[in-house]
Amino acid sequence: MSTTIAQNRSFGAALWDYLTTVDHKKIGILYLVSGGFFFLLGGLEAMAIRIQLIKPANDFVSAGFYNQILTMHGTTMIFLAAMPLIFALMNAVVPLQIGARDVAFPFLNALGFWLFLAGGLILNASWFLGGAPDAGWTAYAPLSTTSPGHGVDFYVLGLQISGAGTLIAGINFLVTIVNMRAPGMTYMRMPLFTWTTFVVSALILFAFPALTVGLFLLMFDRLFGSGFFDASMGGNSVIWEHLFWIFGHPEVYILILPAFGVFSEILPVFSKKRLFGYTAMVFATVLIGFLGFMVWAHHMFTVGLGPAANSIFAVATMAIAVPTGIKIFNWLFTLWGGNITINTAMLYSLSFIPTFTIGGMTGVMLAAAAADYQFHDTYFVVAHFHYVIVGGVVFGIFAGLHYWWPRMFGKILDEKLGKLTFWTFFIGFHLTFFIQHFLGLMGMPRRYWTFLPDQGLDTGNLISTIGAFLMAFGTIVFVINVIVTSVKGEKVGGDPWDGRTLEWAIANPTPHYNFKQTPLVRGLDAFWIEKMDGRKEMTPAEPVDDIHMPNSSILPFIMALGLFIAGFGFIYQVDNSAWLAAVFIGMGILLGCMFIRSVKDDHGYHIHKEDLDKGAGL
Amino acid sequence: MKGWMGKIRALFLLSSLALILSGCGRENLTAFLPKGYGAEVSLNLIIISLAVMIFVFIVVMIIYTVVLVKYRRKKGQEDYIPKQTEGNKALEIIWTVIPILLLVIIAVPTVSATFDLADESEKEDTLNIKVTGNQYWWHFSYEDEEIQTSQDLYIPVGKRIYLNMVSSDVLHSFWVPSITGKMDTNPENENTMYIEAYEEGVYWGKCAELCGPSHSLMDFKIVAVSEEEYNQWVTDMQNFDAEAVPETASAQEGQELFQNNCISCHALGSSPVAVAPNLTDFGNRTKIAGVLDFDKETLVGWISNPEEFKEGNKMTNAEYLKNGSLSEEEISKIADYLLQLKPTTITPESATN
Amino acid sequence: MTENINSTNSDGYYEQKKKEEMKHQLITFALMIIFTFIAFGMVLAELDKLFVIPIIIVLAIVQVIFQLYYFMHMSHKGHELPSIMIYGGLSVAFLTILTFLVLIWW
Amino acid sequence: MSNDTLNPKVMPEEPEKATLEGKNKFLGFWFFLGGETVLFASLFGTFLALRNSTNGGPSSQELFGLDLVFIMTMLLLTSSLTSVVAIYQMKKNNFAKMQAWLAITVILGFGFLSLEIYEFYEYITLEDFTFRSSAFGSAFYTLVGFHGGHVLFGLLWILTLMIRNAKRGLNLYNAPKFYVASLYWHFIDVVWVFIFTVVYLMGVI
Ligand code: HEA
Ligand code: HEA
Ligand code: HEC
Ligand code: CUA
Ligand SMILES: [Cu+2]
Repeated sequence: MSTTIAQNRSFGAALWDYLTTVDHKKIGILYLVSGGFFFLLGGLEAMAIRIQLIKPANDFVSAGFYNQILTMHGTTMIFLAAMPLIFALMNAVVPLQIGARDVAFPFLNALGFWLFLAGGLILNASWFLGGAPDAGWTAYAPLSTTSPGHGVDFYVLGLQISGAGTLIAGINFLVTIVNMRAPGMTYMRMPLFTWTTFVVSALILFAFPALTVGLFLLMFDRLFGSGFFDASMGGNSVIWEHLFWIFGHPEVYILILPAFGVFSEILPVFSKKRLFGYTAMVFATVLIGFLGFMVWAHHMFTVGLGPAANSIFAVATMAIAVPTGIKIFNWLFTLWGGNITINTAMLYSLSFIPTFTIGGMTGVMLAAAAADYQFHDTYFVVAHFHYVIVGGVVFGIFAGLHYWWPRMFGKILDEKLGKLTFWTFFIGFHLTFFIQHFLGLMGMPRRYWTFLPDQGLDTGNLISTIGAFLMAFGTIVFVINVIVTSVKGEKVGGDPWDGRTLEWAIANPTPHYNFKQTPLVRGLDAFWIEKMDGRKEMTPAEPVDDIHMPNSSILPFIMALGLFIAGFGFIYQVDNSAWLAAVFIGMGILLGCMFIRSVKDDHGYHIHKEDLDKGAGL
Repeated sequence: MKGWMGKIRALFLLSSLALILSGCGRENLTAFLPKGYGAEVSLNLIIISLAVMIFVFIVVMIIYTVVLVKYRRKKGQEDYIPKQTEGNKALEIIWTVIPILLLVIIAVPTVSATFDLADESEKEDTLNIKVTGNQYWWHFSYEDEEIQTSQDLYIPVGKRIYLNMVSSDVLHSFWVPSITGKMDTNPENENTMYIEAYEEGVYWGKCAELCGPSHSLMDFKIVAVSEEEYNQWVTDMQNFDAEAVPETASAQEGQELFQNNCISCHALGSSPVAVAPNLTDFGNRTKIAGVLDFDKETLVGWISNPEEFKEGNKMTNAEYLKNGSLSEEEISKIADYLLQLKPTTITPESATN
Repeated sequence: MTENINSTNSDGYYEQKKKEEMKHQLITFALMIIFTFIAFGMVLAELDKLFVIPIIIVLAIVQVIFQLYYFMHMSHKGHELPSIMIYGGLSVAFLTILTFLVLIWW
Repeated sequence: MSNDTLNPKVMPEEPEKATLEGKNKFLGFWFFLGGETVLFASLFGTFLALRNSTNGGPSSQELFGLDLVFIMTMLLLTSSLTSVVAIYQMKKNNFAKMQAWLAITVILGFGFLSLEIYEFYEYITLEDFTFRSSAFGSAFYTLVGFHGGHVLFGLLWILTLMIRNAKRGLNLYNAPKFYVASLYWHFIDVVWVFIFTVVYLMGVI
């Protein structure tokens, strides 16, 4: 198991390398590529939505097909684009930031990725197999339980499998951050991106099981004739709504907190100042995570829960504005008195502040229950969540990618193209979504395939669509940027931004084992401290020694493949019980792999210290 | 810096221009011009919260602008390393406490409005109407008056009316933006909400919960008329005679055909059948099936092929469509019959002051 | 539990401690069995509903605490994070169950 | 890692946490249990919401008898104790005894599972009470079945560990595995305590 011969590998070898890798840096790249692909796909679906709505009574797509596009847009963007892209950044950065050689469970890390991909592929296979899910990304019963065809079954199985992957990833990061920190890296010295990863992983741990159960019940109702959500059998559809939102609301913080983490890294670096109010930032992160579990019913104000429940959840929801506000002001005061450099990463971070503030404020407006009776399920809500998601999460991902690209790929993304992307995307974004606030109150519900002429909704929708085209343009420029940079870009050193945290203390390209010697951490912004003391490198915490590394394995890939097969079996066994064979084969593969894994000892291998100097593991 | 702000300003100008062009949306549809109690309460709350938000936004933007103007890197200062401030207790307390106070300003009216809109103290003494959401049409049953109607909900103006809402299939949501906010219809629990229209008028209603392909085509209307007109309407509707012979020959034949082909789903009069819209006062509608133009041609088109107009609607299952047993001519006769179903002189046109 | 961080454990101290622990575990087990008997007994005795239900629920909660702290050693040191996570899970669990009891039917 | 570091003469006080892998496994598994708590809470919540939705079918009062449940409870509680003893023996580096106690645990577990299957079988054949009878039926079988599934998985897991390590005995590489499996087993017991209380006892009242 030597990785020394990294030079001229054949394509096959590279492929095998990625299929079997357990290296967090490579898994990060896998997440990036697949998440990026799904982002383009989700964006394409968004374009179809906007084209359909460009004018009243349009029929660019049919009504039923529109619902499929809309459902897949939401589902793809949330589960298959935003989350994996966030995981890409976490995988690429978190172990480096805490001075670790690897994550706690490299094998599970790989498994988590492959499960996500298997789930995503199952979900999207529905396009070719009789139609995609069409009950909205929230899949409210009984529409979802009665939706004809197999669309919603693909939703159920796809999300179930990728959800399992997410849960695994969450546990992995939790343990990594608890157990793998370098000496001296106390909790209150962890960079904020690591902190947000930690909190988000805990949210995943507590939120995803509710979705798991919800999906199981939905699956039982659709495929095995149970009656959880079927009023005629005594069931109750409100159960699904609760289960979905007990998961769903924490989910939106799962998306935004890592973005907060990204900005908390970028703003200090490019204003050359320490993060203002670090302790308060940590505290606010934890508080947001905590409160995030007590507000889910704000998505259900119009369901009929009664004024008492609505009021309680309304007030609890508003409370989240406080810790979020603490963050906003701390960022502003990080900039205050700084020496601010504006590059692409910084442009995204800076524009995030007003954009997200708008989105958050509309959130608080939504939280006012009696006002939400008007807002709910209109384009006002659509505007709210795209402001926080695109203006927060997507900007965060773009910012993070520009910032960490040299760490991940050793090159800086082209600044000119980067700025072009930023400006078109930014302007397009506001054009698309600002006007939607008004559309909503003017009487345009969301999830509408079309709207009638002569209801005062035409101009607003037209502007919105124009904006979406600008965003598409910006995104395409970004893709070009990636290609151009990888072909022509110049290699840079390990610390191109004058960084403050540990990931910049490593030479480029990052060695397989990350740190030759585990660094000794002496405070917050560990690397910055050393630089201020006139050193170029971290002080090591240990002598050079053999480095223990985990073995690569193809098992994660095969396990995911097993579930992929079983997924189809579950879906089609209602039509023909012969498909049960696929269930058994798939589950057999899965259990077989688990068996092999537990029976085969895997002690990993060592890179010997003599080889380290010869460049082993690069 | 200039470019920055300039672009944002241009953006705002463009959006506000668009807004002015389209006004605040169409009257009797938009939530910006409330014509009923619920809508007014909600709008007040929206305005309060919006005011707080604008204040917050201004504060944030002032700091933001100062920061960007003052602290950008200056020529010759590339290597300047600013003071590494850790934080500031006083500031942090300020920006914790002030938002809390601001939130209280929003929370108090929120709670009071929420309870206000859920008030059921007058339920027993006033008109109660049962609302049923169906894929993709609305049914209204005036239980005490024994009146059944669909699509158009007639109410007396200036009076609080209770709606008791359920769904017969999937979730729907009853929304008349200029009268009141939404309330979902669920298949297993009955929801109660009251409405009160301030002025006579025809108000647009929309279904606001994804309910299938034709979710966006599930419009309905509230027709608010004066108290006397409403009473007139009630009497006329109660006196409706389904057997009454229409005037024209064509309509008479239409009636026959209707009885044979349509009555299995559609009902006339106070019959409680609710598989399909009640057509008692169909001739007074302003839209067919909620969204289509009201004219004979469209009606014939609808009866011949409803799927073409509303994807996934349940009329497509009709027997006569499956075996194609009705000719164009016969459908036209049915249309004649339906169009003359005007048991009352109270129509949406009466809903003007 | 102990201040002694010396990890050679051949000395009798640890043997003693393990024995001690085993004793606790046996007592725990006995109590759990007794609680179970009480719970079943109360139900079989057909006492008043409003009286029985709270008691058997409390008995169940106590049994679970026993399991967590004695059988799963959650009281031992090194279990700080496990405790946080279990209590985190339990709080979400509590909210969930409460909701399902009061906000599903109306 | 070389063999003697993994095979010390005397077990350290906490063999399950003696290696980094062990520490990771220990913590990761506890976290997983935190998640499982929410999973079961969702199932319990659903059951509680639907337990009166019998849709004309048999209700819990008509169905449940307590004798079988009592025996099942005793079996499972005892198996929890036996697995505690097994871990006690593990810490004393007494592999044979540990295996023996685990074996008893597994036997008790299978006893529990067979009774549960028998119970389901009776409900289905005699009472005509199935997964599809009513929302109550669906919720009952799902909650209890999920637990049963966990029991089955736990049994297979412990068995695999026992067989795999039968020849080579205890070491610091597999000690965490045994430890974690026993945690899982306790957790299953915890869930059962709530099942017999909430589903059965409260069901017959
Ligand atoms: C990243 C995702 C994200 C984030 C961060 C948020 C953040 C918030 N959201 Fe949002 N939300 C969504 C994603 C997100 N949301 C999605 C996807 C939906 C729709 C789901 C669907 O139905 O499909 C939704 C829907 C949604 C609803 C339901 C609307 C409806 O369907 O009727 C509500 C209602 O309360 C709500 C509220 C809030 C609030 C109060 C916040 C708060 O966290 C915001 C806090 C931030 C600020 C307030 C700004 C900064 C603060 C200051 C500058 C301090 C001073 C401020 C004050 C004193 C006000 N959101
Ligand atoms: C992470 C989450 C996320 C993101 C990033 C986005 C991004 C966008 N969304 Fe969003 N959206 C949701 C999550 C998200 N959305 C959710 C959850 C819903 C609710 C669904 C539901 O109701 O169930 C929703 C619903 C939703 C609606 C409401 C539909 C309706 O209710 O009827 C609209 C309408 O304008 C919309 C538009 C957009 C647009 C224009 C973008 C743009 O920002 C997209 C920008 C990206 C691109 C434009 C990519 C362009 C790239 C190409 C075109 C190149 C492709 C070519 C190659 C393959 C090389 N979205
Ligand atoms: C299978 C049941 C069924 C049969 C039979 C049926 N309809 Fe319908 N009809 C419906 C349903 C359901 C709707 C509501 C469709 C919608 O809006 O989604 C409807 C709507 C209508 C409407 C519009 C109602 C309104 O209030 O705007 C008209 C008019 C109509 N049907 C006429 C007819 C005629 C004429 C016939 C017989 C030739 C007929 N229907 C037979 C089910 C049926
Ligand atoms: Cu009915 Cu949407
Ligand atoms: Cu939310």
